[in-house]
Amino acid sequence: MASVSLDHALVLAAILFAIGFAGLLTRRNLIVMLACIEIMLNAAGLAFVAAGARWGQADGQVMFLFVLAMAAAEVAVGLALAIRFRQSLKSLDIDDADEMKG
Amino acid sequence: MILVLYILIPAVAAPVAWLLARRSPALARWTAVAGTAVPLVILVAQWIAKASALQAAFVAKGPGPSGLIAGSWIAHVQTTWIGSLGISFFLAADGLTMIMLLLTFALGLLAVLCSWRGITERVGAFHFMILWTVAGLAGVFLSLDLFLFYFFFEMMLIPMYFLIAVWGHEKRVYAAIKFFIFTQVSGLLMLVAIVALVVIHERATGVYTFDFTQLLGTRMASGTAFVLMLGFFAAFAVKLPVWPLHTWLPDAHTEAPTAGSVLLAGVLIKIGAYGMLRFMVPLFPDAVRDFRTVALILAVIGIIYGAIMAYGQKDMKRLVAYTSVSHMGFVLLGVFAWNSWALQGVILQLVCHALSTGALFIMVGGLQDRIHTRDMDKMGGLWQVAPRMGGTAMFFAMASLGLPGLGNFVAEFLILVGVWQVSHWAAVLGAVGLVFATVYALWMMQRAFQGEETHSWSFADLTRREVGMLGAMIVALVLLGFWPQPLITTAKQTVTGLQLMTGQSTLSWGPTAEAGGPAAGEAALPAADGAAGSTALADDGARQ
Amino acid sequence: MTAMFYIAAVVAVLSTLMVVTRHNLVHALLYLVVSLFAVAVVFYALGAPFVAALEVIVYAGAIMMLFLFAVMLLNVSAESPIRMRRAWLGPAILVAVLLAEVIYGITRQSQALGGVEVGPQAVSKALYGPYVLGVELASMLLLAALIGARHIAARARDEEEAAESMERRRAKTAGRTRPAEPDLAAQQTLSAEEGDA
Amino acid sequence: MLGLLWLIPALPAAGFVLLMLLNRRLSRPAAAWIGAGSVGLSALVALIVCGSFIVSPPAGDSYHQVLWTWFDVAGFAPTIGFYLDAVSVLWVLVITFVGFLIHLYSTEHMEHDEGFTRFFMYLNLFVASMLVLVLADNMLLLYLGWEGVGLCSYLLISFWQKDPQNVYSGRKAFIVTRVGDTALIAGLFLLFTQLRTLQIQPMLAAAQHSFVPGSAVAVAAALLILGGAVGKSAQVPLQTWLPDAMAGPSPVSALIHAATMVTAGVYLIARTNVLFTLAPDARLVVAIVGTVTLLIAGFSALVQHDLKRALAYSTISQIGYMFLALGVSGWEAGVFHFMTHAFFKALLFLAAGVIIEALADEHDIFKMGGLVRELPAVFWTFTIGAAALAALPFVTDGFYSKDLIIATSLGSVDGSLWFYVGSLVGAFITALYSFRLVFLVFFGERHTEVTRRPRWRQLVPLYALATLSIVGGLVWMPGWVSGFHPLEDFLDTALPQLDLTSRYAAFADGTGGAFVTILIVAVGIGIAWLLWIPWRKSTHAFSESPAVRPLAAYWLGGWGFDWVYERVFVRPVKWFAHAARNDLVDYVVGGIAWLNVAAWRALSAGQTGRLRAYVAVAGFGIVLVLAVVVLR
Repeated sequence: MASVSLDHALVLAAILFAIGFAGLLTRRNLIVMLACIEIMLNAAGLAFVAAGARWGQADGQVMFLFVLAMAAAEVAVGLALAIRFRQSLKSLDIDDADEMKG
Repeated sequence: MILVLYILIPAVAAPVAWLLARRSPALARWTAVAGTAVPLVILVAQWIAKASALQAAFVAKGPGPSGLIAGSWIAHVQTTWIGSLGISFFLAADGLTMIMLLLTFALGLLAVLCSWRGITERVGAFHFMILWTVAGLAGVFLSLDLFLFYFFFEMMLIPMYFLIAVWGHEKRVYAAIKFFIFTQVSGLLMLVAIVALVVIHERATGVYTFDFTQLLGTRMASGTAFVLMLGFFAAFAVKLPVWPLHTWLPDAHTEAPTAGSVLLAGVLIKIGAYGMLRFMVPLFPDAVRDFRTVALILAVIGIIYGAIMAYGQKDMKRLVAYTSVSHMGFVLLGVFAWNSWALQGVILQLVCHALSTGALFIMVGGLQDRIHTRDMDKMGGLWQVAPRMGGTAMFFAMASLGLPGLGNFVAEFLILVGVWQVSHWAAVLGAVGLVFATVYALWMMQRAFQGEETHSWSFADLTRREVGMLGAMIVALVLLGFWPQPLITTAKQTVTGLQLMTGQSTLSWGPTAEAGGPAAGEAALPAADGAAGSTALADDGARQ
Repeated sequence: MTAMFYIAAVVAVLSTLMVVTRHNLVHALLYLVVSLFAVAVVFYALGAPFVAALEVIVYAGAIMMLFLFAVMLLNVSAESPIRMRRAWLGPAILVAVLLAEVIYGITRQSQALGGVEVGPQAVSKALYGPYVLGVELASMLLLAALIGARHIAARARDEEEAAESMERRRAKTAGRTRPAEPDLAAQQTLSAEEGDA
Repeated sequence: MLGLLWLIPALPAAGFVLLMLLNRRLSRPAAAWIGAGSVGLSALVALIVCGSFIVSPPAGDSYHQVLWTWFDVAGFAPTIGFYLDAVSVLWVLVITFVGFLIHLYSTEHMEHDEGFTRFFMYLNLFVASMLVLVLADNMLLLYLGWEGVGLCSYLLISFWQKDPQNVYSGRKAFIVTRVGDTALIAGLFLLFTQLRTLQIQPMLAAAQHSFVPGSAVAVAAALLILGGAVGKSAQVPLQTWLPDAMAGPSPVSALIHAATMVTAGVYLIARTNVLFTLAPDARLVVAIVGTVTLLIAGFSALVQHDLKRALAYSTISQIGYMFLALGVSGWEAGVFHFMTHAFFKALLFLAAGVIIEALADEHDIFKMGGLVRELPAVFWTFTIGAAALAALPFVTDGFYSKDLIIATSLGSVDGSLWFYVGSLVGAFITALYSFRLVFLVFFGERHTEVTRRPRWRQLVPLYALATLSIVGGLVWMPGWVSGFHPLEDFLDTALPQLDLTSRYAAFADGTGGAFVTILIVAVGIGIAWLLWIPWRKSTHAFSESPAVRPLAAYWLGGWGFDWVYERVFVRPVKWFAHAARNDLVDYVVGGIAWLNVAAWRALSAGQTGRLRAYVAVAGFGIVLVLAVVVLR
């Protein structure tokens, strides 16, 4: 297998993470924000896998699996919250929720 | 085992009173009376039984500091509590303890009696709190194990907090929290000092122990001793209170219900003085000597500042509270002078201040029950309405300003004589404080009782119950004023023991005792029994 | 393989950009699917076929379905209009700095990958060997998420009822106008009601 | 017989307790019987005890009775015990007898007052305290009596407590005297520390033994005691309370603020004369204080409108004479003047009380006038008192004692021309102002109706005191008149003899000095007659003239002492108490709490409640952490 530089894989992960993070910061729709979090988690998983591939070990992939499980759990709870959010605030705009202001 | 009863009876009476209150409030009140009166009776009986032991000349039993202290105990109980840490359930009583216990139970009884009509809500819980406080106070005065002492020290805080926070006046929650934070923080400093002391002792001897008699004379670097002493001083200075740490007191005393104020002023703040006498000075005599100048300055500031503050108040109860700050300044002066006169004066002052200030709080409380205000601007001319009340208030105002013939004068005079040996200026400024005491006491009388009655108040004069309470206090103060000897005799052994414990050279009469000299005077002390004066005099004569 | 990696990488980056920039929710989610597929290819290119498969099945399959269900359930497709102009400027600078830092950190010491394929068997052995505890934890996490999601979503109905009772009480207190003298009885009823609520 | 000594103070004390306990259950006659009766009994016992003391003096010319040990702490064991010697005999007799007469007078004077019982209660307590003061065998018990009389003075000045002004006057009296007491109590500390006892006789013996004459310790001790005496006896600079003390009922002014309490300072100094003998500097201070006081108060008395205030200033002035006598080692002369002064000043105040009562509470002498025919008995007694005050030669007791002091001020080894001139000027002014009162009150036009005339219970004390004011001085005649001086012989048993050995002694103690005194007094009375009988109008005009008016106002206000004290002491304390009412220290505590609240506000402002802001902050955090980790 022709080798890909680890740097490039990690750079890709970094770019994806950055895009996801940018989305998280700019978008106000709760569901899109959840999606952005998925992107960031996915990028993190990518970094794990790339690192695992560097040493030819399975550990990276195992970590990705855990990330995956966590992402699934997060999405499940997150979407449930989104439903509640929508019900109580009649909106999905995250900026409408600032009742926890200090 | 009698000693345990002093704690147990009020502690057991407390839940009983709470439970009985559901059936009838009167039952709860009578239970509370029993919970304080029964130990009082036992105490007096024990006192009489041990009178000869208390009067006997001080005999040191065994060598070393613990032997010295063993000389003055008339009863003790000791069982292991937490063996691995050297914590024991160690109660002991000497003359000083007896006096403090007498105060505790007598004022506890007064606190119950003075809230007979005033407290109508949650009667059961109220008496629970009072009895629990009394039990905690008894524990504090009986404990000789430092951990046990700290335990009781904290235990009595909580019912006191509730007494203020639940049954208090307008700003009660603020006052209660302030009181709690002040005492708690300073108490924690003391806990740190206690633990450090125990650890240092363990390093030296290999034995963990919280037993005060064994911790006595622990050797340590002077810097360490000074810091540990400050830890103890912080706790006791807040309690007493010493000048810059006093600000919880006016709030707590003012906002507390009458019973709470009586207990606070009568007994709680006395813990500060008791702790200094019993623990702080004997444990760190050298550090205390180094600290003396500062303490005397703080005391003098407290005396004068407290008096001026009292003068400036509108709220009568707050005025009385500030007088405590002023009077406790004398106590601090006396503790740091540490000679027989000052110490006996301190002990007398504890008793007399409890009586005079407690009575003033009862008076103010009674007044508030009648006219629903403590603002002196709304009073004036009340003597015309209630002459008996006016006369009684005049009496206690006079006690407060240290009129000779009442116990307070003997106490303050003895303290100042003792202080004069250490510092002339402190004694003179303390005496100047008495002028300010005159100012505030008379000003209070004028604003509340004298002058023209313009608010058309009309209310009943003192009731029979009040006359009984206040009359007993008047008689006690006059008795102490003309014949304080029983108290002095009771405390004599303790005072001698304390001075021996701290060593004769460390806390001597100080550099300013010119004639007589430290050697002559101090050597005369243990001899006691009136011979001292003539001996010293003879010495003088011989030298001339 | 190298070419595949770079092509997939470009696709992933582009489609992810589309996810973040689309206003239409469904479009964004579809782009997210594309992005996930591309990352799956990247995984394959990195020699992790098992993870690549999982990426497609779990991420693109299950999780994205969840998203789409939610979107349809809530019946929203577009975001509310932007409230703040240039709201993107700050985040963009922040993210650019972040990215620059990370890339600088990555490229300081460059290393090649091993180029060895790690198959499903190896992964499974690792998973149920040294990482078995992690698997158990993950399963518990998923269970907790399941229950939590059910609970949160199901409370929506209680909430509505609570809001109704609140309305009722407000109407009641408004009707009672005795602010001058705080009536003890009134206070007691009030506190009793609070207790009920 | 001497064993009954303790009964003398105990009887009035018992009267006090009885009146206090029974208070409102007593009818007025019953209260009067208890109040006056207890003092009367006490006077009787005093007569028996002192009589037996004088007739058959006990060994050492003193009698010591210890009731019990007050307390005993490490060798400090003051007793509750009484000590009787010539000085205390004199004081006890004056207190009980004058006290009884004034009680008797009060039963009529106060008969319509609502606080009748309370009045006698306080008065009894006062007599008891005063007796304890003069009988105490140790300084601490003396201090007890000392403060006790101070308390009673306060209670009685503010007796009519409905008027805040009266209460103010009472407070002022108590507080100002307490300032002096602070010095006294510091003196006790010093004496005890030095001498290891406060029992007066052993203490004085020890002082004589161990103090070096003129040493700093002796001077300090004497000066501190002087501080107490100055406060109680209303001498410069603590004299300001006495004029205000006239707010009390007239019997109180007579008993406390003329006859007995204010002379406690004289008693104290006479009692501790050993200390002052050892401290010449302190003695000089005493003499200077006395001279300054007698002049200042004399000038103030000259311009007063209020009858009682004028008498109050004259009291201050006369006590100044006593201090002058003590200061020049004329112990016996000072004590003698105390006795005569007690008689005539009590008489003056009681007479003034009758006048004021008769004129429906009118105090202003310019609104009196012409009473000579309305109240003849009062006129005669008042005039006898005024004559004694002015030291009218030969026929009044004041002459004998004042002449003795004037002679001593020059003739004593400590005397000087300054003191002599001062006392002569004082004598002249005294004559002037005492007869000014007589002429203004009893002669000229009548301005106010007489509404009430005294009955026997007021008249008997007046006659008795008038008699004493005439014959009281005969117990010590000057040497050039007769050799009859039993009082001197009696006092010699307790006090050092007069030592008239300066180079002016022959003149001062002889006919020459007496001639000067007589001349000055006669001229003074004569000028007073001129000024306020024939020239009354022009005198009045003169005193209102712009040149004299400010000076008169200055004297009227007591030489501005009050003005200064008000600004230097009273106002700063009041200002501070008011400004710091909420406790300055509490601001520190409150400051800590405020800082916490401020920090909470600042931090909670960051809690926007907006999720994206939190994310952005987290992003910043990541960037910063990475910057540290990566770019290092």
